Amino acid sequence: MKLQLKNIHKAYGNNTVIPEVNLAINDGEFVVFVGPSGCGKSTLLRMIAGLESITSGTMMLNNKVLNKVHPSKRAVAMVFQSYALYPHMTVAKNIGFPLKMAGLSKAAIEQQVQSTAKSLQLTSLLKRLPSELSGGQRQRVAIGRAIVRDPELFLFDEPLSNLDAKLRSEMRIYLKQLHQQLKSTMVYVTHDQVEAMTLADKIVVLNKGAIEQVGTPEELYNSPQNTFVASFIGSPVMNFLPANIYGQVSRQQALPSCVHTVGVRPNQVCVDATNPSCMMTIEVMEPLGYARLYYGQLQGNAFIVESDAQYGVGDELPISLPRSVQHWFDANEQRISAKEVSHAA
Amino acid sequence: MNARVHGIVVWCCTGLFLLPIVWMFGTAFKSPNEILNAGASLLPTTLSFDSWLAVWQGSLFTLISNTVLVSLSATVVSVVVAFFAAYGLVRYRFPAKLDYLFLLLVLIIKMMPPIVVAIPLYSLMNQLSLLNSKAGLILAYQVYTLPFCIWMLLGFIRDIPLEIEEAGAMDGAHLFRRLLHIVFPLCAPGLVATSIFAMILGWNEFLFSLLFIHSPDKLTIPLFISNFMTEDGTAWGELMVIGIISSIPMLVLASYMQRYLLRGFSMGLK
Amino acid sequence: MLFENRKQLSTLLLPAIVVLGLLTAYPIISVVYNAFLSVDIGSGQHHFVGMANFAELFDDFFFVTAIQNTLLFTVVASTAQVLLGLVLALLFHRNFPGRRFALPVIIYPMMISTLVCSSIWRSWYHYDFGFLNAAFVSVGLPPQEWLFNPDFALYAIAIVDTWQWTPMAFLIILAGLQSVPKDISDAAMVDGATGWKSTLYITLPLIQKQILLAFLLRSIDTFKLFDKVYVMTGGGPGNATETLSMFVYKYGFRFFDLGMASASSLVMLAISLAMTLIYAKRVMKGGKQ
Amino acid sequence: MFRKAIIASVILATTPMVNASELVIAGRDSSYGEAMEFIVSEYNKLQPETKVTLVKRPSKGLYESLVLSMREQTGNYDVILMDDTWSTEFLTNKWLAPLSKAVEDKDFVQATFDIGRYPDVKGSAYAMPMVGNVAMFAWNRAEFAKYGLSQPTSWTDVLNSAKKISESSDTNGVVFRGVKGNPIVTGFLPILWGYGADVVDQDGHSTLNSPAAKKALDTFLAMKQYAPKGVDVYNADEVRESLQKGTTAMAIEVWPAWVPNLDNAEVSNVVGDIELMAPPAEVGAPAPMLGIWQLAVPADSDNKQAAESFIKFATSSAIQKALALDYGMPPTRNSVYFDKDVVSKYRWYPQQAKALASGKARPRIHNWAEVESILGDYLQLAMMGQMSAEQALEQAHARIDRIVKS
Repeated sequence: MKLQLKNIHKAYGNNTVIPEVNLAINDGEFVVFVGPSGCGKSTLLRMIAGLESITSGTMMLNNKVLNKVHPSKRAVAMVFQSYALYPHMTVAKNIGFPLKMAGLSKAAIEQQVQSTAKSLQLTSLLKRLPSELSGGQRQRVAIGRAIVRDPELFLFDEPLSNLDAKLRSEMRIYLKQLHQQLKSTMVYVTHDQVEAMTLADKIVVLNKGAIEQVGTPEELYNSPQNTFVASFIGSPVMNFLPANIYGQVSRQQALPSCVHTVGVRPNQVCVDATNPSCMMTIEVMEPLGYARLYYGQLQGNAFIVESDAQYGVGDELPISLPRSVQHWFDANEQRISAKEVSHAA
Repeated sequence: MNARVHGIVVWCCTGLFLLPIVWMFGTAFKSPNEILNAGASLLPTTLSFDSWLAVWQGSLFTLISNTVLVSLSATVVSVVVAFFAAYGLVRYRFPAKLDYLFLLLVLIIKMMPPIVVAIPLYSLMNQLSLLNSKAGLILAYQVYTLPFCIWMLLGFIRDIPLEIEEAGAMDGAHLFRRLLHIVFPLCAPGLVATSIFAMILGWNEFLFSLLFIHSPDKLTIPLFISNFMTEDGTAWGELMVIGIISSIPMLVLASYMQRYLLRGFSMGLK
Repeated sequence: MLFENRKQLSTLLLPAIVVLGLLTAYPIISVVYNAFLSVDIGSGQHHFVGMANFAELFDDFFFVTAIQNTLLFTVVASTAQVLLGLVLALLFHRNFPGRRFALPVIIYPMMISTLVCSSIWRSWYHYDFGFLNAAFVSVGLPPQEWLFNPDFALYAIAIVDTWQWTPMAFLIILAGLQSVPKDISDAAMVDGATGWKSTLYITLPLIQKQILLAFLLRSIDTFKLFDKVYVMTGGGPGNATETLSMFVYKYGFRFFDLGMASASSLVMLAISLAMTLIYAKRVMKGGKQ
Repeated sequence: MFRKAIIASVILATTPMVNASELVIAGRDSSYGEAMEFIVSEYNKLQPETKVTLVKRPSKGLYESLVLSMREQTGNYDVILMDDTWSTEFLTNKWLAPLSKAVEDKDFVQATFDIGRYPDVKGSAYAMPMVGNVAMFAWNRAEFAKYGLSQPTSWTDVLNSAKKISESSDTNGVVFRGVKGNPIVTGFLPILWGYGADVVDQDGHSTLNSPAAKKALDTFLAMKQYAPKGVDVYNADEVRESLQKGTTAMAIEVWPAWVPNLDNAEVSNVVGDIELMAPPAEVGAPAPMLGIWQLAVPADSDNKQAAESFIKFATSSAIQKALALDYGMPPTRNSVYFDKDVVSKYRWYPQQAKALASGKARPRIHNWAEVESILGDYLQLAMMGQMSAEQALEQAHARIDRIVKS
């Protein structure tokens, strides 16, 4: 186990930010912390970095307690949202800075900076100042500065949020390649679930300072533990219907009584002109190219359908809701697994 | 506004600002008789070096080197001490708003009329055996320069994004290396401006120098300047010459330092 | 975590505390203490007189005038200096041919000894032989009474102070401008803000702290106005240019009346503190995690 | 110069050798500084073993430096140069060391020497007079002749002559120092005294509310209309300028040290025209104001003996003669005043000696500076017309009475 967080608690005075977090991260894993803003994901990351103190609990890296270790001694590298490049240093100096701090010789620094720059395609930019670089170039310099000294752990704090969409997806792939290449442990914070899904080996969904669920992207997508995770993961957002309304709009036998809410992902709703279970008036339509998104209401509940069927605004969309892809949640918004239901039945 | 028009506008403003200085230089090269009947003339009709010869004397070099030594040392001490203090005040959390209290106290020191400080300070200096010593004068100047420098530097340090320092910490730089490699260079424009002001304060300081120093070989320039304005009258030519001579070292310093001032880095986010 | 180490903090602050404490603790205490005493400088004898020193001060019509003069001067001179400094800084923020040479020139007045500077202007203001009146007459304007017109003398001195110290406001604001990220003003340009609009809405708020700092430092200094009055008018004509510092000087150094000098200093401190606290507070704020 | 060369040999015979020591002298800058420098160099010829350091303080800084240094007993200075108005304060604070009987010399103009005695004129000497300034009255004989006026003998005469000259020509009638503070007071004192009034009486009570003082001030204020424009900010510079340029016919208060160049055609348009005399009196005999610069030894000096020997040397007649001739320093010794080399250079010296002998010192009170400043403030207000003469005197009287320390 690479990094272990035991009973981590963080408070500023009387203001609790993170009530308690327990988490283990394995060697070589790409872990993504995801959650809405203010969920404590950045605070958690900064505690791992050592930029925030830990109010109580234990943090261990390679089985050594990290709590009181100064950030400069943690062998943890971090890429900041703003990149935090040193504006007065050239690219080469920026990348070489951690090595200089580690006390390497000039020749060694030069050599490592060169090889890092080469791998990041920065060689031609080495003499420039950060202000003379584009956003993507700055991003690569920031990454270069992080990888140059081969740290135990990489931390990324929303590193792609300042890039435009195209660059962002390029960088995403690049980061994934980097991880496969370096095989090092990375912790990545984002509020963007697409980034989380595409990058992570393991996603940690945080809400109000607590972990809602930990799992692989597929696990989270297929069996979200609660409505929060269900709504946060996957795009467009999962549809939720109260159990009684669900009964009316689907032609299904009665649901188990413990089911409170039923969730259906928009792409799993069938458009079925021949045998619809209900009709939805299309209020808004968004073409995606390969499919369309239809927005409407089912008995007063907002509902989204993704389908390649061709309908227009104002049309009645015939839909049927299959049983196999439903997610059931109880009154506490917790998942009810099919096993539990059948067991109860 | 295109660059050319812009340049012309600025140079015109500069010229207006410069008029009294032109007059100063003109008067320094006028003969005493021409000074008497100067009127609206700025420049001398014939160059006269009478005033320069009258000012030029052996002790001038000692005076200038004393002044350079004292004001430069006072500046270095102030800027370094203030840099640390301002950094601490900006970045660290204090209990019970002690930081504001400290800053306010510093401000009060800056507000004190030097004259009332001078009398008790004289006793203090006497007890510390620092009267009539350059070290004592350098120390005494801290009363003016240190509060000033602390307040000046606050803003410049605050402007450095925290993330850059955090990055420094992550890259392995402990406090003092961070200060040296990151905060210090990034504050350069502010430090330069602050040093220039502190230097000027020391350079033109009159009162403490008058009271605390009595050996002629330790005196500073401002006392020498006052020699040319006496009850017997003002020696205009000489006064202007010493005005020029005493301002040249500062001008050279400022011209040298201005590139740091105008450099400045984009510390923006994008 | 970076900024929670108390030991580090004390290391940072200790030098300043030691230097300032050593140099000013005794003077400050003695000023506060002496303000309520009658002190005989020769024998060192003193006795408590309560508020008598203050009563004496406020009973003095010259002192009250000095307060008014000083406040007026502070407001006029510091405002003029900051505004002018701001305009110059904005002009210098953009490059132009010869900027490297213009900058030292524009800050030159500040480098000139105050004694010399005041003398230059005293000569310029001379009614019969001064440069200004000669220039006025040569372009057909009537000569002005600059320094011996009691209604103008204070402004005449404010002009001199503005000439000498605008460079300070200018440098502070320029240094502030230099640290404004270029991309922000570029972004404003892209957003369609034209020159002065982008200045007004984008640039000025970003250098607000520096402007306030310039105001703060200049108003403290102008409030202490002394040398120029001393050289140029001696507080006259009448009491037109009498300032608080002249009072403190008179009591402190001409009469060596420490009680009265301390009392008038305290009044000065109280006023300047009240005056600057508003922007001092705003300069102090912000910057922590 | 030949004369300077022989001084040393003359004095060599008269001054006893003292042991090698170090003397620090607090003096003034400008002409006083040059004069002192000369004395020091002459002294060193005589006493090469003694290292003498001359500290030239600016004229507005000497007093402050002295007070602080003697108050803290730093022992910084062994010899100080001081204005006679400071001596009461220095003496009552016991900051000065008494001099030995050996310094007494009948050759000194009595009034100038007695000013340095404490506690009264019978006490021992604490200071020796180095420069014998006395405020003179200046009038332009040529200008007076033009209008058939004769030498003024009373302040009323002065006022009438001023009126006459002003009204009949571009020349201003009279000039004085009108700038706030010490100058306007010393400009006014000759008139005040001329009317038999004074600032404080023997017991140190203000007497400014006397009818005589009121008359004096009325006369003084009346003179403003015959004075140059802006006289309210005039100081020594301007007074001298108006006299030498010939733009003004009279000056109420002229210190001889200001005008060594009256007869120097390079800078003066009135060569031979200006007469200096003891100021006129309205009642009784004239009482010219003394402005003596004294040399004294601070009580905290460690070299009192050497210091006294230096003071004696500095006030010797040979030195005084050289100072008078080369530096325009008015002497304090009768022998120098009537020396024929000196008189041939300064034709008004016999007049000056007479004025000096009958001279009057400014009030011997502890805090003259403060009294002077208060009076100066109110005089200026009256001069500016912001207050009537009566009000100004009344208010000055009230405040001075309250603060005066005798």
